[in-house]
Amino acid sequence: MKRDKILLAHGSGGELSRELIEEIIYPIFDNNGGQELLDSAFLALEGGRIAMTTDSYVISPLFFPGGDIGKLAACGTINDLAVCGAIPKFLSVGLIIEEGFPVEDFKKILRSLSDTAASAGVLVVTGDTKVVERGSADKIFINTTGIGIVPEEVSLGPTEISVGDLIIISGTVGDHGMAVLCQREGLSLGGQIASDCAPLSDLAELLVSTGGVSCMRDPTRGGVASVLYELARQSKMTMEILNEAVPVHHAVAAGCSMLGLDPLYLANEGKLLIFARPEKESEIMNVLRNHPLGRAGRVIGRVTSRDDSGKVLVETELGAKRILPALEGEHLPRIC
Amino acid sequence: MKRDKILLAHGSGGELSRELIEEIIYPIFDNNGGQELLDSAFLALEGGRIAMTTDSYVISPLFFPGGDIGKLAACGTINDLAVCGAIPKFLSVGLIIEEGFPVEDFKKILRSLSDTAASAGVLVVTGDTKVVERGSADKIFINTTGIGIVPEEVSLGPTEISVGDLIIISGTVGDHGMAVLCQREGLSLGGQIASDCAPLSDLAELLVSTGGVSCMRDPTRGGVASVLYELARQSKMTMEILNEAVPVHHAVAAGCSMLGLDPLYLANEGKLLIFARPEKESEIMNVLRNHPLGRAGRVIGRVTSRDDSGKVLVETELGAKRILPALEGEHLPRIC
Amino acid sequence: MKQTANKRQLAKLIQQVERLAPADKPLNIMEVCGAHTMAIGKSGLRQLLPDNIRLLSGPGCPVCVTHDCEIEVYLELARQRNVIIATFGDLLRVPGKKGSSLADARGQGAKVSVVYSTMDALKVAKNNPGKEVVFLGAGFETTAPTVAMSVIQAQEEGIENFSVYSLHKLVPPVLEALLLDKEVKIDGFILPGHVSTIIGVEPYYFLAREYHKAGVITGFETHDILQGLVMLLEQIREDKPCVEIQYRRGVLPQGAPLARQVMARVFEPADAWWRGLGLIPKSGLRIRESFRNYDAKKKFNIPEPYPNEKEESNKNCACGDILKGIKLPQECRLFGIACTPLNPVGPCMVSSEGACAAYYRFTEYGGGWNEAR
Amino acid sequence: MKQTANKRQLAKLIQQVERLAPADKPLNIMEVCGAHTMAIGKSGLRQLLPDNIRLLSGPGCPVCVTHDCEIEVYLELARQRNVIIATFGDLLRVPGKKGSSLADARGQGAKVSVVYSTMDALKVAKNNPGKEVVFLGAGFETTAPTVAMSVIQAQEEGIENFSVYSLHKLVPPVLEALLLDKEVKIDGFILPGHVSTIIGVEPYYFLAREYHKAGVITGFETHDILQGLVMLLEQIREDKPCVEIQYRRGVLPQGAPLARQVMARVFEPADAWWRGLGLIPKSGLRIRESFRNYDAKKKFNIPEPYPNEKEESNKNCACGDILKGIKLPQECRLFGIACTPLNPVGPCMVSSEGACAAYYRFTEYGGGWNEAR
Amino acid sequence: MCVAVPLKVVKVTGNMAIAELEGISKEISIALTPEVNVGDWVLVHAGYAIHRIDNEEARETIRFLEELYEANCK
Amino acid sequence: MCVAVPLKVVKVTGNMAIAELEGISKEISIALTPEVNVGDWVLVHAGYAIHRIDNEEARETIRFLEELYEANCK
Ligand code: SF4
Ligand code: SF4
Ligand SMILES: [Mg+2]
Ligand SMILES: [Mg+2]
Ligand SMILES: [Mg+2]
Ligand SMILES: [Mg+2]
Ligand SMILES: [Mg+2]
Ligand SMILES: [Mg+2]
Ligand SMILES: [Mg+2]
Ligand SMILES: [Mg+2]
Ligand SMILES: [Mg+2]
Ligand SMILES: [Mg+2]
Repeated sequence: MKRDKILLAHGSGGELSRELIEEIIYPIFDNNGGQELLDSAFLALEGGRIAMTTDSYVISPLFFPGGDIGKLAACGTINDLAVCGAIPKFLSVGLIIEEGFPVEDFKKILRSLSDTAASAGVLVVTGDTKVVERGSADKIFINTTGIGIVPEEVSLGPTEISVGDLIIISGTVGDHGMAVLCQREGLSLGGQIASDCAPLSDLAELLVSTGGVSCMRDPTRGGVASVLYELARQSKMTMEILNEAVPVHHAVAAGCSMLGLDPLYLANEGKLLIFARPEKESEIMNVLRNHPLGRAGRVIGRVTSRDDSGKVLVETELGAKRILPALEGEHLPRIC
Repeated sequence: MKRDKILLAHGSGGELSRELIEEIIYPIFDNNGGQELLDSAFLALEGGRIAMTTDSYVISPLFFPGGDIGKLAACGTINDLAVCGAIPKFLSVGLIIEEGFPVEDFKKILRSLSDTAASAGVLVVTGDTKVVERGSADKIFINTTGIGIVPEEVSLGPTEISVGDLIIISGTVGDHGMAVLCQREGLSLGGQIASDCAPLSDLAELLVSTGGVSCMRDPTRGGVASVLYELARQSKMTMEILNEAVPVHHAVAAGCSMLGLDPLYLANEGKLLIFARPEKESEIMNVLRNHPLGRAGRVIGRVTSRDDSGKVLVETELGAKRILPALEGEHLPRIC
Repeated sequence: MKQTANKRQLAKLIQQVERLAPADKPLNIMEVCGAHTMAIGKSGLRQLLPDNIRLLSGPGCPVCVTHDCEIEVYLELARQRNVIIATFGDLLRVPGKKGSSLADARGQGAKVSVVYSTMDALKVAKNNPGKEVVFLGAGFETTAPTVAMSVIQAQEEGIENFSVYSLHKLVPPVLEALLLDKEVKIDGFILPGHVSTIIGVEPYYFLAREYHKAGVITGFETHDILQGLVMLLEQIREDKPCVEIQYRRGVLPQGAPLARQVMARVFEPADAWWRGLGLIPKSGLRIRESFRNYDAKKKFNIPEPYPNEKEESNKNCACGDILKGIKLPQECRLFGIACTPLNPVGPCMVSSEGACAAYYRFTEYGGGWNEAR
Repeated sequence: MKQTANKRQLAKLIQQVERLAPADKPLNIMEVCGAHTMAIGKSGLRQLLPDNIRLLSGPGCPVCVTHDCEIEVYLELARQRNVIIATFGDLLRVPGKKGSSLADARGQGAKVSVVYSTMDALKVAKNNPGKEVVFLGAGFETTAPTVAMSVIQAQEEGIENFSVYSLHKLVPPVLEALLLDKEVKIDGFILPGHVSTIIGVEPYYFLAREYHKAGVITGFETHDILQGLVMLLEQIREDKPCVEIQYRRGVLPQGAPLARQVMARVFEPADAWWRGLGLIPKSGLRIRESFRNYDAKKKFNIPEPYPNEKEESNKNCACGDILKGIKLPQECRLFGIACTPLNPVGPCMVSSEGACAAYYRFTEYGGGWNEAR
Repeated sequence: MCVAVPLKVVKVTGNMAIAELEGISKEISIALTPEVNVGDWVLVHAGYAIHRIDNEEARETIRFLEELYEANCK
Repeated sequence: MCVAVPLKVVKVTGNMAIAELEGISKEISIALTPEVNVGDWVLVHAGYAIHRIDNEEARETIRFLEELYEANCK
């Protein structure tokens, strides 16, 4: 790694994040065999496979239309388990709180975490609370670690992706990212959009049970583009998406044009990006259309060929195909 | 809870921490049945009981004689599993890094975390990295969540404590707290003491296998005094310790007198506080004496009677017995 | 008010372009504006054009052309304990002479506030009375009036801890600088829509009159660009170069006189250094003496014109020739070796849609990915 | 140099105390110093003494006697954006009139730097040139010279953003104030070791001369306290009250003249308000006019003597009478109701070893735990 | 180089205005375009309206596209 | 009320000194006790030496304790 200081960009989910993980973190934790880039750990415990995953939530603002950091902390980890085919069961919660944080907000956040977990049938089973000096943290950080059970027959992941697989998104993209950005950049949403923040385990289980899913992801930080980019590299496939097919709420599109951003790079917190066997298309689309979290689901592309370096192409409104570039650094509003 | 703001003291392991946990956190996560005050979760998964525990590490300074935050993050969670009788197996690591944190330090910390886990036979299986703006976190925070297997026959905990149980400490108290404080307060240790930071799973397993342990704790934040206070309340027992019996390194004692502190309230990161059946005393003391982490182990007191409110008494050099008070707020150096 | 075309309309426009493309010789068309470069990149238009129509990406990303010596100056400012740098996000990752950027400086402790508007920068100043807030005024004629407004507002409201480090650049002078080269191979310009919103048509007249180059002020939708191209190709075919406005909903022939007045009240033209292009006379804006209290260069005593530092930072960067259509990126000695998108040297690599960056990413000369068709 | 006694020696000393204790009447012995109170509490000594020897805990914890109105003043200071409060950790949790402490203020955004020495407070000032660092000068004669030294050093080094909010108190005047009450039931004083290190024996002569009270300057080891008690009981038995020094390794009869000079250069005696005791003439220290630039009260224009605010904050607090041996904690109307260790009203509850706190924690009148024997 | 978005002005207060697109609204300055009224479309760059869009001119592009479409359908 | 600890001075540099106890050392000010030399024991309060301990006086307490012990053993 070239830089000797950690930058914001190292945690932004983009190019430098990958560098940090591949060049620093992975060589140190080299006990994972082939699964180094998977977000969740498959654990062979007696009596079955369980999955374990961890994430810290450091979002600002803490409260946003459609959710708060507590809901997010439950959804994010539950969804990470769900996308690897696990049935989420237990969560731990680690809280780091800046002194002076209002108790009322704290309660609100924990309640929403707890309610969200409960709604997904997940138990919060252990926790930890640290308080740090004012100025030593930004209001509140939450780590959730989840464990889930992986049914015997389930096997999802980038290596399962085949040429011909359809790429399906379970709904409109960028709602969460735009809801948060609007709050941060002083745009007013007028009730048009809210974060899509939701636990996806139920929908994911139904989808997996069709037997037609080869891989799933929840396209959070870095958005659909970053997940596609990462999966293309991991699966060594060329993927193509059709720009017009990607469902974008008109207000999200408007916000993006106001801030100079691209919805494909905005975070989602309640969407599944699904790689599906083409012969199961109608079954999978049926599951989506009949589930409250999948109604706006659409096929947005497909896996077209093998390619050692892996790449993602976008077919534009002109019918041209262009590369979908990786996000480098932070995804900031631009004036030019 | 009386205050409407979270204070430092809410995370200090003392009276206000208890208030926060009992009055705010527990009522929200009310799915734990009787184990609300246990630090680790026992999970009935198919095929056996596994334990899960989580802790965030926010220590300053990050590097101190005898260890660093990485070693601490491994030891702390491993030890929390070990004291509940579990064999630690897997760790997740959640990192929150302040931008600008030196990569070299980051590597050092992760290596030490990894090496420590490996030395205890524990695999780090999943992780997450977030970077926050400068000033939004204090250098680096680490969450580790651990899961372990609990052997069928093992049952440890405050409710297992009986009248007559011996109270045993596995070595000198306050080494970690003093090593860190000296660094913070500009005292120079002259190589006299180092943090005792160590994974205790091996020692704990040996102790548990004697069949004579009713409860164990690793007396970290708040020290031996706080753990005793908490266990007395949870077990509804009166406990007595003999002040002179508590092993204290002479340099720790000196540091305490220089800073106006009491070693019983200083943190340990490599000590077990053991409640043991008196008939197993010699077997347990044998295990301690033959283990590198237990050589200075001593019986420091015993459980004397049932008492609904629970209390801890200290027998002083005068032969008087006084109450061991709970820590209120932070344990700060005093001038008066 | 946003206007999008349907596929048939677009296909029709492409047909028109194909029809107008000369069969005999290749044409070099420069899109001056970075926003055009972005729009062209996103639409995939470049691949659909006839082979003998080459779109060159111009020096039209105002942050990419910020000279690396000036970057070192503001990085130095950023390191001062009492200073908060306020900046548009665009400038955050642009590296200076020594390879580090504002993002790096922030990582090392500098206070950097990313704003979306100068109004936010003024708020930062009001909220930090003990600090000096320096706004990095980067941008062309579109942005300069908004920065000028903030200086006027700071003066009116008596905000004394606010100043502007002017990095502003002007479009017509850089076009002229490119054209001065005898070897230049540009046939026409897709002229910047929003710069022209402010300056109107008159400043471009020299293109046709003095250099016999075609020019069309163009909007940013794909159909705008295609229509602009059609208009350019017609000018070229008929050999009647002039300045036309395709983007009539966004540009008046007279531009925006009030915005120009505001800009002229605060700024005056000055020679300016461009990354990869060197010193170009009267191609920048400096703050007038009457607003000297708001001029960071004066407030912090930054010597002008930085003797010894103003020589071209890397003589090997071929950006100048690339922008003139004389060279291709892979003909630069640094391309892909000392100069890559993560560690760019010249503006053509700094801009993620710059010619060098695009070649690096999308051609066999770069990272190994072939541009897709 | 630290001296500890063995069990036999301690047992022997206790026997001597028992032998000297009068059979007929109870004796009230006040340990003035909070450090004595702490040492007695930790040793469990109180329970081993004969029933008719009662140890009263005096007003000897300098932070506990800080008047709640003054706490409100420095909390107000702490809330000012430009102010950093530097303080000994002891003061952090002491609540003001409205129940909130510096720790609370810090939680609400105040900048509070906990220091172990005034030298550290000066460092904070040097490291924060843009801020005003106000050191809370709490403490008796032991601490005041160290604070005076920091003021002198600040002047010598030209540190202008440092000032002291003097809350300093003097021991002899408060003893006299207690003794002025006709009903007072104190027979002798275990006098403070380290205050006496500075002031020596002379300032205590009035105890014996004017009030016929015994007094022994005592060290802080358990055997010191026992020996001091023995000496006191001998004075009382022989009815020859005087001021003796038990703690000869720590106290010279003449005290520390240089430290007194330093203190007198910076401070002068002034009337002072004591929590639970009210206004006591000449019982505090204020910064002299010649150091007015370092006096936070002048720098921040804090009106003195705070008219309307200086009345006793809670008339129902019985601390005064408790300290005089006239009342027991449980006789206070607020005890255990409006006044508890987590939300203390008077100094006897603020101090964790104060009489009210001890009764609350360790007797049936408080939290329900019986004191163990 | 200069991103500017067409927004519709829904409120004017002195030099400031609220402008929106698809229900998303934003406070902008109209100090550079004081002629702007509620109902107008403006081009907004870096928080400032820099141009009041003339409806006639805007319709021009639409007309052009429509013509293209018809040409195509023929 | 005022915690002070006996420390042994191991180094003197102008107004400052290093003092230690059981190998733990600390920088202190001796501005209030300029008479202090290396080897002396001092009482340290809030970072300042406030008293140089006279060895004779210190031995006094030890003697007293020893006498107590002997009295007890008899
Ligand atoms: S590759 Fe880099 S150095 Fe070469 S011309 Fe392009 S930007 Fe300049
Ligand atoms: S109980 Fe509280 S109010 Fe009553 S005397 Fe004691 S300190 Fe004062
Ligand atoms: Mg995860
Ligand atoms: Mg996640
Ligand atoms: Mg995920
Ligand atoms: Mg914990
Ligand atoms: Mg903050
Ligand atoms: Mg734990
Ligand atoms: Mg722990
Ligand atoms: Mg523990
Ligand atoms: Mg993660
Ligand atoms: Mg910091």
